[in-house]
Amino acid sequence: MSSARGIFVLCSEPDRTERAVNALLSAGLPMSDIIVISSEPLERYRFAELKKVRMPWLVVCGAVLGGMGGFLLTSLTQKGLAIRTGGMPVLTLWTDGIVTYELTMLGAILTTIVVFLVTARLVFRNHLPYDPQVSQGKVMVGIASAPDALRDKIAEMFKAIGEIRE
Amino acid sequence: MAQTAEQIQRDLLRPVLDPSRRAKPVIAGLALLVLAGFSAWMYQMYTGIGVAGIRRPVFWGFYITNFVFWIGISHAGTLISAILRLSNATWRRPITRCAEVITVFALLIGAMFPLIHLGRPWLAFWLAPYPNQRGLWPNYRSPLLWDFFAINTYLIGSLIFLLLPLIPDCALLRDNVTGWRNKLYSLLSLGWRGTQKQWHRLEAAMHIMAILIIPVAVSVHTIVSWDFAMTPVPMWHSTIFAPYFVAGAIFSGIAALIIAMVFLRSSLHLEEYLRPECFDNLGKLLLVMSLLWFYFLFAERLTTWYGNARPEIAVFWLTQRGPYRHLFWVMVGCNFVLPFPLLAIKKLRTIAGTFLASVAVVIGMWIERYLIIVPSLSHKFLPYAWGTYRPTWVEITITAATFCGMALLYLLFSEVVPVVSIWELKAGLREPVR
Amino acid sequence: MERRDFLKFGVLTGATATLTACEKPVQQLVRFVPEEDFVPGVATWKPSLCTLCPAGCGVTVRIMDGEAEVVRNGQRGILKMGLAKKLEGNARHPVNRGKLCARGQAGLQVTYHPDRVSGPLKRSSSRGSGDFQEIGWPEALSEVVTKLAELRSQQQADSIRFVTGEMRGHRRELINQFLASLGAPAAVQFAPLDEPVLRRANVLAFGRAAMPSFDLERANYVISFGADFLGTWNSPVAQSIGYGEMRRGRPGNRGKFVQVEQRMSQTGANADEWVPSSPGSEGLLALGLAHVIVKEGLRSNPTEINSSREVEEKLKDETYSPTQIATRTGISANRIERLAREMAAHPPSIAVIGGTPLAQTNGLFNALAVNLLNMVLGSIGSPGGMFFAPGASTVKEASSANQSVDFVAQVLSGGLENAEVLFLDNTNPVFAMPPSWQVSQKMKRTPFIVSFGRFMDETSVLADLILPDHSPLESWLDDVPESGTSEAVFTLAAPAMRPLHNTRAMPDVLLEIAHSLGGSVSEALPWKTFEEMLQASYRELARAERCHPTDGFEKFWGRMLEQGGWWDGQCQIHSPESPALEFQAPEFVPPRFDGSEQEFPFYFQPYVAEAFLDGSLAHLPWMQELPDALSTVMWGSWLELNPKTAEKLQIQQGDLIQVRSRHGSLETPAVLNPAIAFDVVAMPMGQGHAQFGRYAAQRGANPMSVVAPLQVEQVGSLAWAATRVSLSRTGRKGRLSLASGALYEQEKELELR
Amino acid sequence: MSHCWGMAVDLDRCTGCGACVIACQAENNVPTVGEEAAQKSRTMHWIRIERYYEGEFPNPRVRFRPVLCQQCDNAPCEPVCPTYASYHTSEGLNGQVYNRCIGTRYCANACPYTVRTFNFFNPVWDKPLHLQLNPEVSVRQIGVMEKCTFCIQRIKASEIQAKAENRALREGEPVPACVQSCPPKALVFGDLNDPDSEVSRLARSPRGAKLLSELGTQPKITYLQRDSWDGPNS
Repeated sequence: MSSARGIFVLCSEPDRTERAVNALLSAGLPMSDIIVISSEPLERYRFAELKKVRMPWLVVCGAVLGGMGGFLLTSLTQKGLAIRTGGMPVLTLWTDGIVTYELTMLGAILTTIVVFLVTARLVFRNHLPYDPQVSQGKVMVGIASAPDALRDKIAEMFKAIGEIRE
Repeated sequence: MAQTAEQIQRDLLRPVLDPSRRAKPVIAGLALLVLAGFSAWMYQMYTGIGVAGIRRPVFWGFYITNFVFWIGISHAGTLISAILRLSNATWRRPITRCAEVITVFALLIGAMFPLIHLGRPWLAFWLAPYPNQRGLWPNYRSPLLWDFFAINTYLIGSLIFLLLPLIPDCALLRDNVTGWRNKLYSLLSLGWRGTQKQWHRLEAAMHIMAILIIPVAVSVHTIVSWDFAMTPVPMWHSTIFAPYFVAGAIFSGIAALIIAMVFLRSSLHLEEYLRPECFDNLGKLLLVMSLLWFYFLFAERLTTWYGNARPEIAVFWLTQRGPYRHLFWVMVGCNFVLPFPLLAIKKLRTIAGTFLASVAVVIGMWIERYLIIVPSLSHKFLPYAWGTYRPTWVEITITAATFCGMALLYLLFSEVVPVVSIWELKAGLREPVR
Repeated sequence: MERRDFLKFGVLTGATATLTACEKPVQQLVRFVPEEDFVPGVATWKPSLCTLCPAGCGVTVRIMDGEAEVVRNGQRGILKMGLAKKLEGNARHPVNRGKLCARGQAGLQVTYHPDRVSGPLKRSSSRGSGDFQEIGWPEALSEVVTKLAELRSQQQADSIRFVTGEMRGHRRELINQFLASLGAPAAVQFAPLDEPVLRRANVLAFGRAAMPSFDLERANYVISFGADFLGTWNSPVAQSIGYGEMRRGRPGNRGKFVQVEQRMSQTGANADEWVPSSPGSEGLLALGLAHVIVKEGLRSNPTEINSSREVEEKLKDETYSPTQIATRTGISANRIERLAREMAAHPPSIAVIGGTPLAQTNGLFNALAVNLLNMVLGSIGSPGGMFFAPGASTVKEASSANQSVDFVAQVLSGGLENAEVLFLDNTNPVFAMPPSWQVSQKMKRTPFIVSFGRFMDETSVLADLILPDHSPLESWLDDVPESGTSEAVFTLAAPAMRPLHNTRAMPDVLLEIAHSLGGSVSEALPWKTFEEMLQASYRELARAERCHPTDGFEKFWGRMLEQGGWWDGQCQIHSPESPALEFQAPEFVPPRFDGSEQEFPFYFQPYVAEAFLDGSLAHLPWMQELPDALSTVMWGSWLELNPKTAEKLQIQQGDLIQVRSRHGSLETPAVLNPAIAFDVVAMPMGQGHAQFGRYAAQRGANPMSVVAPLQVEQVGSLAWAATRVSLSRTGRKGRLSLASGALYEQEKELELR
Repeated sequence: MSHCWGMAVDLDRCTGCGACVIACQAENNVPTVGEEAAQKSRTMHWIRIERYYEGEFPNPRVRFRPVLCQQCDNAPCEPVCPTYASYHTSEGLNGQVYNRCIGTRYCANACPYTVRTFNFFNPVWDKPLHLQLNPEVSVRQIGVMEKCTFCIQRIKASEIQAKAENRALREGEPVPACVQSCPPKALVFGDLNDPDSEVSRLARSPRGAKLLSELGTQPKITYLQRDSWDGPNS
């Protein structure tokens, strides 16, 4: 299984991180394969520019689902019970609208968290290497898996940048 | 901005890694008072709701006042934090988390009160829509049902809004502790690594949450106001109530936030982080809300006075010149007369100044809720059925206990996780100064 | 096998079986064999009679089965029995025609009251201490018999005293026969609600000692001098029914109602015009009205009497002219003239008097003046006027006049102290008499007191022996209503339910005593039970011309029990058979008041409380919690005063006030009443019981404790409205439970602005 | 034809005597609460007689007004109940299902007539006063709201009786306890769907008015105003 091993370098400052990334790019690796692990968001760097996510659209879908659920819950149960109160009709759309609204928002919120957890690969196991030094401010750069040949080449380049983690 | 990332991390992790010994007796004291409140509640459950001071026609008293008050306080956090996040205000970074925590705890406390006030609290689950044998569903026409949905949505949303940015900091803690605490923080960090993708998703999710939580927060206090505005009770049945309540909620929320920050600042030695600028900015916000509150109050009072409709005017004069006049003028003093100069004059808008104003506002807003609920109920349409209300020790104990409970939860929270977001501060270091 | 027998078997095997499963069988009670048949869950209605006030309304009792803890043969156990659930008016009864007042309906709670005396008691320590021990009926009765036999053998039967409350029907008959057979003096009635002054006035005016009835249905004009005839006075239900018809029963013709009083009563609250004449001047006002009518020749058909001419001359005298009277009554001459013209112009009109004006020292004058006004108005015995109920003369009237006067006389003349044996039935003079007459102290000197009280009240607590009576619902009852109906009525009722406690009906006890005494006493009272006596007596009635039992007595008796009595269904409004033709216009007597105006600036007016009457209903929780009609107070007593007066004295609603007269003082919270004269304070009777069950004891204050022992002139009864008092603040707040949140509907918020 | 139960209260007949209050208390197992609770205005009466003064001595006037549940068509108490404990019956009454009530007391706040009462504690009848309880009306427990039902048990009993006898309900049947007891016949009860019933006739009276009609609650109780006297033919 050696072919699946990844290689990372522990950089102590942002400039080195950039160098490490550049090294990987120069080795012909696509940006999407390069992993940067840091204890803070590194937004200003080129490697941070990821392609757009579809999160908002999924959230809208979740909202629509939640809203539909809310409307169905209120309208169907109201019709099923068919009890009139306060001289109002059995189906009170005005008040159902409020519950529908809240459930729309709930749908959106829950979708957001679910989409986040899934796309950020949280909760579900991932086997990325990790070094507690990251929380001391260091940045890990590398790839999750590389063929042995490529790995050696990368290791060579990483030596100048910092400690290597495999 | 003299700090470095290391410094930030060291300062902010200290309260968690090495909690102050002085906090222990405070925690014990607060816990004792919370226990007293809990006992009072149990006593009320056992003996009956009659041990509270409510009576005909004032069927709602301290408990619903507290409910509205705490739900109002809960608007501190999430709403402010969301607005500041969306507007990308840099000074938000040290205060977002302490604000969001207030939301969650205040909501939890606030949501307890409808249960406390029920005649038969053991049946409270009948509010929830769940399939059952008899085919009975709750009545969606009832504003209490709207409350149920709104508060639950808001609670879930705020909890997520608080916990999302907490994940990287939990990961940070995970790397700094050992033993059971390591396991705890590992669990809380959900396997966070800190890849650029995770960071990106987190920011995206926070952005979406910030957008979502604002309309939810607005709807929550709108619906709380509709608990009152939907009923034909003099001075309740008013269209101004929804914005009035929302504005009041944000008003009291900011005040609560300032108070919390002052305590955090001194007890956790966060002088470097919760800097006077934060208080100055929040002070300005509080000033705006104070003016807005006064505007709503005036609009409400003027309309009632000018309209001169019999039932409303009776309640109007009851609060203006009747037995509630003292409370009324204390409220105006606390919410406007005192805060206005403190917050408007730049020299006075210091930490001490904003703190003083905030304490006044919190007191004033509690009174405001009391004055909205009790006088209206005590003077409904038929004068023969007019009545009074006087709280009993049970209500007072429970009320006091919730304030202690808030402090206790806050204190415990600040000992479990960094109450200022470390990664956001760090990110702020790299932010170009605008 | 019959149902009953089957049940008997069930009882033997199933007794307490249900309890054995419980963890803690607190008290394993025996289950008795049911004494009657009933269909479970189905209500039956049985007629009965309301005995709570003298009106004598017919009642129906809703009976449903239930399980009650009862005492049978000295043993406590559970009995499935028919239980009274609700009291309603008997729809066929001519007095109340299906209606019943609040008090009557609360009569249910007399039976179920938790503090009823549940069996015979014997005093176990010093008199008045309230320590009693339970004894059995045989011992208790033998004690009485021994005592009576001893007195008889010593020829001291005349030292036996029998004091009763409002007595009705054959209970009174039996008591009187019992006393007569012993050779003892006749029973003395002490009923504070009775109006001896009015009875005396009616004797003088009409030759009748009865309470009057009023044909309000057909009246067009009613003027009432202090009579709370819609609340507590005379026959309130019958009068309320008539009042409703007078107001709205005749399309296009709404009668006018004027009330003359100083403190607005519940009745006065309904008046079209409220006339606050000064205390004690009511009779003068009546004469003033009569003066105008006679002088201006406004009479349409006055009641004819022989002395008409002299009366007329006298009335025309200038002393009764409106201008003269205005100064004494505080009512302007114009108003007096207008009222007189109105009432003369709108016949039939009635004048009513009762309550406070009769409790002034010049009460007899007031009553006679109002009677004269009625004569002038021509309202005697005519439709829409006043009349005497046909039944009034049959049983009751003969001996009922001046009974409570007799009691006062007894007290003052030392009659009580001389008594060897004192029987007490359904009366509480210790509570209802001013303390300065020392009823309690005098009674304490009586060697042997027997009370038939159902409750331990201030009088019964002094007894040596308590032989508790059944509750009315458990008893045979009969009555002839004295007023409130134009028909001849005999109300009769069998027990609506079986007794709950180890009590015995007072008439049965008397009969048993009589039989034990034997000899002439036993012979005079040949009946085994009260029921037998009633049957025997009504057999006589059935033979009487009016009743015509065509199908035999048994059927007649059955019909009577089924419908709750007998009535002839004929309206009989006619003039008294023997009007006092030589009636003279009364001479004005000014009222006297106890205490000087300087030291005691306020007239003190106790009044009959709607909920408690004279205090005999204060033990009923429903009555305690019924908000008073005007003050809306519950569970307490209070003093009413005008807000202006209160302001002057710096008294606020609920302040504890000390009320002081020359004879005593009391403390009670103040209640503001905009409908009371500035110089009058009023207080309800009925609270302030030292003893009377858990709901009444130690609650509020008794106005009698400050009332001066003045007597109504020429009558001798207590003039309870003739006391002057002073008020002072105690600086404390009183316990006051008000039902109302505001005095005015259009609140004075305008003033606030 | 379905029924629509209604009431007329003739204030010109009402004398404020309180018979209706006790009749209701006896019929509907309404508990007494005792002095301490009464002081806190926690009495449970389903019907009260409001007393209002007008003017001052020497020209005071008093108006009585029996107030009970107005059985509104547009009842503010109904929609605010989250559990359908207060709802609208098919005969137009404002029903109250005690078992479904969780005690939010929202309905009592919403009721502009303040006629709803709340069981702050479990009701107590000192033994043997409990024997007076009407077995046809449930005893309410702690924490639930209650109010006038127009004596629904009497209405049902009459309807069942009429059905058993295969006939329509007669005029004057059913009759709630308060109406039954009222000595001056100020309270009249009947079917508003029957235009010839006495209550319908009274409801059309020019003296008739609804309590707080400006709120649009459409009560089923008509108050006939007290008249004034200005001659024999007024």
